[in-house]
Amino acid sequence: MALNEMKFEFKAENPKSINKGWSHFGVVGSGDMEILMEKMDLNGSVQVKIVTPVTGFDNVWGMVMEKFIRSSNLGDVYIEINDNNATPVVVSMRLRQALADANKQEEEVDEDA
Amino acid sequence: MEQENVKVWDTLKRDKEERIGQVKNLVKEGKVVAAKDTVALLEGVIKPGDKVNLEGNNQKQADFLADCLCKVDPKKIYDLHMVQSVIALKSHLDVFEKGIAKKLDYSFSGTQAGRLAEFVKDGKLELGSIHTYLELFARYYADLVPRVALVVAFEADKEGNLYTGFNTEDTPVIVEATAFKQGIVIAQVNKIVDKVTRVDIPAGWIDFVIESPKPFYIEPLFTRDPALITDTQVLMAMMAIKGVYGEYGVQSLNHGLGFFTAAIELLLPTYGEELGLKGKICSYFALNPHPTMIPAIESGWVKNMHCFGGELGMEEYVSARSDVFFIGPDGTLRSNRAYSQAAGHYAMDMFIGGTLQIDKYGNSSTATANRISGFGGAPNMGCDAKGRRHSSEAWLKCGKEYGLQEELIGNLPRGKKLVVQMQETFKEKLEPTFVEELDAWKLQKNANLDMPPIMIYSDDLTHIITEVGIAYVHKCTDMKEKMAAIRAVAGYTEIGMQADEKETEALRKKGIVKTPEDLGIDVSRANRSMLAAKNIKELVEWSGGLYNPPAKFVNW
Amino acid sequence: MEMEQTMIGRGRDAIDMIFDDSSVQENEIGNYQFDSEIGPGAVVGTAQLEGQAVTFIASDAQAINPRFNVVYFGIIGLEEAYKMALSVYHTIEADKDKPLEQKRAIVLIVDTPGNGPGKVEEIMGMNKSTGSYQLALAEARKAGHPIVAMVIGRAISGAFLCHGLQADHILSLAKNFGTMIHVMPITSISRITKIDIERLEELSKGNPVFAAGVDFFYKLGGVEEKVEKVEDMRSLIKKHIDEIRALKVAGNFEKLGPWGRGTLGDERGGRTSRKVVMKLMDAQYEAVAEKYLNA
Amino acid sequence: MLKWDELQKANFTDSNARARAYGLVDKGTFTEFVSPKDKLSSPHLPVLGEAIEFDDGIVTGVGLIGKRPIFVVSQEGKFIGGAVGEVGGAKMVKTIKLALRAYEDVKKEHPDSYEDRLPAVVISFETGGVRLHEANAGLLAHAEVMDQIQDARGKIPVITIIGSKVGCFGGMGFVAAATDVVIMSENGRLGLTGPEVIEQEIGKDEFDAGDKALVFRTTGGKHKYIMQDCNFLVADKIGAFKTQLDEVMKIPFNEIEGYRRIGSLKLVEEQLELVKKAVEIAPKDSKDMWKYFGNENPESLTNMSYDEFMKSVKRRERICK
Repeated sequence: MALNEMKFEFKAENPKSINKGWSHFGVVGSGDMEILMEKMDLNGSVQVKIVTPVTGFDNVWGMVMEKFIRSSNLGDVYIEINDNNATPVVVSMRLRQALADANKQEEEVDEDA
Repeated sequence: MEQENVKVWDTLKRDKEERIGQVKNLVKEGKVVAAKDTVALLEGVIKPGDKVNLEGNNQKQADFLADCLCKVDPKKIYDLHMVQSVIALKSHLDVFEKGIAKKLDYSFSGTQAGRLAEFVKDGKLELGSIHTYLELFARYYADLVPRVALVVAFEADKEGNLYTGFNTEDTPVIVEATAFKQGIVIAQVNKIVDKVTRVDIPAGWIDFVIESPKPFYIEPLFTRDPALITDTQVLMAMMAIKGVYGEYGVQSLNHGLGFFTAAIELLLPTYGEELGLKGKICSYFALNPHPTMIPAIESGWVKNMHCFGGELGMEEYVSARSDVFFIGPDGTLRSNRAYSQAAGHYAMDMFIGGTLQIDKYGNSSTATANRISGFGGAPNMGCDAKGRRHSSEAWLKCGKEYGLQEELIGNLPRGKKLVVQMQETFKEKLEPTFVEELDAWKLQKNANLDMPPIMIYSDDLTHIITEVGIAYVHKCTDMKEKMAAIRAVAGYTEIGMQADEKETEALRKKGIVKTPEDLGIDVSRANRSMLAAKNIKELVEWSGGLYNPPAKFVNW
Repeated sequence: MEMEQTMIGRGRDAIDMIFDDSSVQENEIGNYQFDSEIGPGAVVGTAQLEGQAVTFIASDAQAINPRFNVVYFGIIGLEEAYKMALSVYHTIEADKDKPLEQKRAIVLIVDTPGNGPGKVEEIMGMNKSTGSYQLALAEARKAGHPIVAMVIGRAISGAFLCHGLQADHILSLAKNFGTMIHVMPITSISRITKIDIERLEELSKGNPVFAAGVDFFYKLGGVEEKVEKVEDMRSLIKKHIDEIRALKVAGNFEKLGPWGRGTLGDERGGRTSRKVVMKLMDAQYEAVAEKYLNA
Repeated sequence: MLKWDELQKANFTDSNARARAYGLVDKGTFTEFVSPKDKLSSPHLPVLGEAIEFDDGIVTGVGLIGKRPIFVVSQEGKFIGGAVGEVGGAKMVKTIKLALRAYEDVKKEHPDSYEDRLPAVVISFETGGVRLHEANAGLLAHAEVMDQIQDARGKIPVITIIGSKVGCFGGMGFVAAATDVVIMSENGRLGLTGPEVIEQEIGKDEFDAGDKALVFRTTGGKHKYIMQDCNFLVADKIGAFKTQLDEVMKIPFNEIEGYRRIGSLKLVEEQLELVKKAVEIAPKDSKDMWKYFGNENPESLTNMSYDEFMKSVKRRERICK
């Protein structure tokens, strides 16, 4: 009954971290999720922790995350996700949006709400 | 020579006269029977074993007559064979539970689909066939002629002229079949008036009219609140507009009901306009008056829209747009399901809609294991019209691309209707859309059907749109290639995970599979801000206050 | 544990059991006389407890309100809640010039299943009426009146919020009296969370935050003391009034009321996250306060 | 998240709690307390298999309007319907407490000009009240919030904002009613009992919860505005709420009590008069009240645009002013 917790680690070819020290995106609505990205020295790799009530899709999570990290060349980031039944397409979309937010320039951040 | 051998050729007529004779005392004036005498009327004119049509579809319902039919004495009236478009109301199945009816031929069931399956399983109901609307209507003129039809209208006069107006829907096709085969037609109406707004059904075809205690029920089935459209649906709508509508120049079409097509409708004045497609696509529709069409209509996209039925709240708006809709001299819409279905089948270049499941071969179904929901009209639209002989740009282009054309007819040019299914690879609660085997097979076993109910067969299907991409499956030259194309857009479902990267690459090169990137769509733009209206209130504003949304959609 | 005779539906009996013999003056508080027609589901007035005047507020489970048909079996309706609020304000008024030592106590006798759930109630704003009662109690508490809530039967969700949870201290008859303190019975929680009742009951042993019952509220600090015998209600209420008064005279208001119960919940190990959150917020405020105070 | 200028133009209903919190105060001034980075999610949800959120569905923090520190609570309806549990409840309680602390600090640091810098509390409600998964803790937190609101009386203004899909119901309906100023949009709803429960109690014929028009007539912003249960009605934009907040901040503090509907003997007496009216009129529908308060054609009010409505609506006359 308890929540399902997954951990992954991936390393992209030319890893690059995010601009902000940390960044948060999304709401854990039904069929949705939130993403917290934290800049962290992880030898170029990305560590991911996912907490979700959903079971039986761990391999799909792994594939979606790997594809995202490799295609975005993300590295040295710790990602935590709280999920509530997001479909793979929503997961991919939210990851892209979260990354765009996390890569805004710091001066932009001050301006930013 | 011998008197006794003279064949009687008007037994039906005599039988009708005899039945009507039995209820003469119930008729007050003209053809009017009081609501309180309805059960007595039904007991007088219906005989055991009759084929009875109870009007109702996914919009209007002869609900009062349905309730009254449940109240007849099952000792007097039993074994009825119900022939009707939908099983929508509780009463539609109560007549079986009470032993009044025995057999059913129908087309579509919504909320009662689960109970219907139970009834079939428990032997409470003998299921004839599940039809498409057009098929069922056709059988009213062949082997399923109703002996008694219980229909519904807005107004009647005392002589029996009916005004069915905005929600004409199935009434003409039912009444014509019944009345001209010496059957009996009873109409419940909201109001008996001195002069009907317009004669939709002439008095001569009607035997009795009853003013029902409450106006008949109408379900606003085609209203989609734009507030519930998701970003993913916007993305897929953009893909559809660019990769299918624009690609083929689709001018005449039908939209299924659902949020995908609602998103498309709301993107026409924004994204469609931006792509310069106005005038080049979406000029002619066979479609119910969807409220989400208002922005496109107001922006001048639509030349012509013929409606299967009405949609609650759209009455005033439709009346005020007679250049677009089919409006009578009285100023109100006349819908007609049979004609609209015919238009949908023969005159439309494309059908596009959502579905529940698609199997690895490309067959799709909305059936679940324990619900007999039937078909409605979608398969009439969602199939290639083999009798079609007129041509159009979109139809010809699709035929030209058809990978099996030569195999089937040699070197002749022939068009093909675009039949498009749209669905995310996973639905809510992570139910996969793409499956090894459709639940329709389970339903076939559970309900003991002759065959699994398929909404759209793979040989009619031309395009599948998911968030991953569009599969132009009609371009495939064999089933093997088609299955690969399906896998390529099936995402992380079990089916999709069997996709081979190289194979998918090859399909992309051939233009059989196109991703959003291949289509040149900027995915980051795919969000709700693209919608021409973001909620119901904005639809009201687009309509200049002419659209009056039903109470259940008024969230202000 | 043997089942004692329940006090559910016996608000008026409780009044007789708790207060000095023939001291009960219904519908009178200070110089104010209530219109006995208004809010028949609420019983308010003045009584003596060991010779001291107190205001009592209870529900009459037998009463119905002829004007508002949602009021029966102790439900608090529009009129009832405003009547309860009035009784508090008139209590404050009656003692407004008296020192803390002499502010009369308010005793809430709690047995109510809910707030009026009706159409007219919503049109008129039922949330205002019970909200007004809560504000009145909070005001009286802060003005120095000792407020004790005595749960004798049902203390359910929103009704307990307005009639009970604004008290300084809450006492409750133990669970063998059939006392009910909850937001929702466990059957409903099971239906909503789709978790078996057995599993929920198992889980509630380790975590008191969701299950129904006096003991769980006790663990969370929501009930200060459990009362094992009906006869003890009178003396324990008196004891708590005295304790509360002493704390107030000493200026220790923060140990009382909802805030005090928050601390108690942490001490009893039932609500431990609350403190963690608040401590962190203090630190985070301190880090930026300068910027906001001198903008 | 969108930039602040874009947030001002965004629909309040479509925005999430964090965007609202940022947008309700001056540009670039919001500092979040116990943000997602702190990962203080509910410890009670995981055992019940319910998804968690780092902020437990409530965004709290401080921003500025002019020189005034504005302590913000913003509830997220998309996360378990905005229901309040132990962590979220503690965040609400502590936010008001911090505002009171800031009040003392401001008075100390600016003894002569503290009124220009008077803190305020703004609560954007989107909740049905207690979170059932941690119902007992949630209920106790509700009582604490109410207690803090009474503490704020006479010191700093507490302002309610309701313009969300979920609205404000259950125990939080009491809390909103108990604040000083209520600002709503026509998309907001405020009440105690949700429509489904009323339907269950009095029957579908009397109250059909699926009839949203009826639901909104009964508890929606327009109705509450007519009844004077909401002080200001604004358009469904974050910027519209912000502009109204700016205006409220200009109200001299000694006049704030005049905006209340409950919280004193006089106000309760006024409300009891209103209840007597209800008995007299016996409204079958909110429209009966609208008509009673002088709206000749109550039907027409529902579909009116915001501007039209504000021009033509007649409201209940307040007795206390």
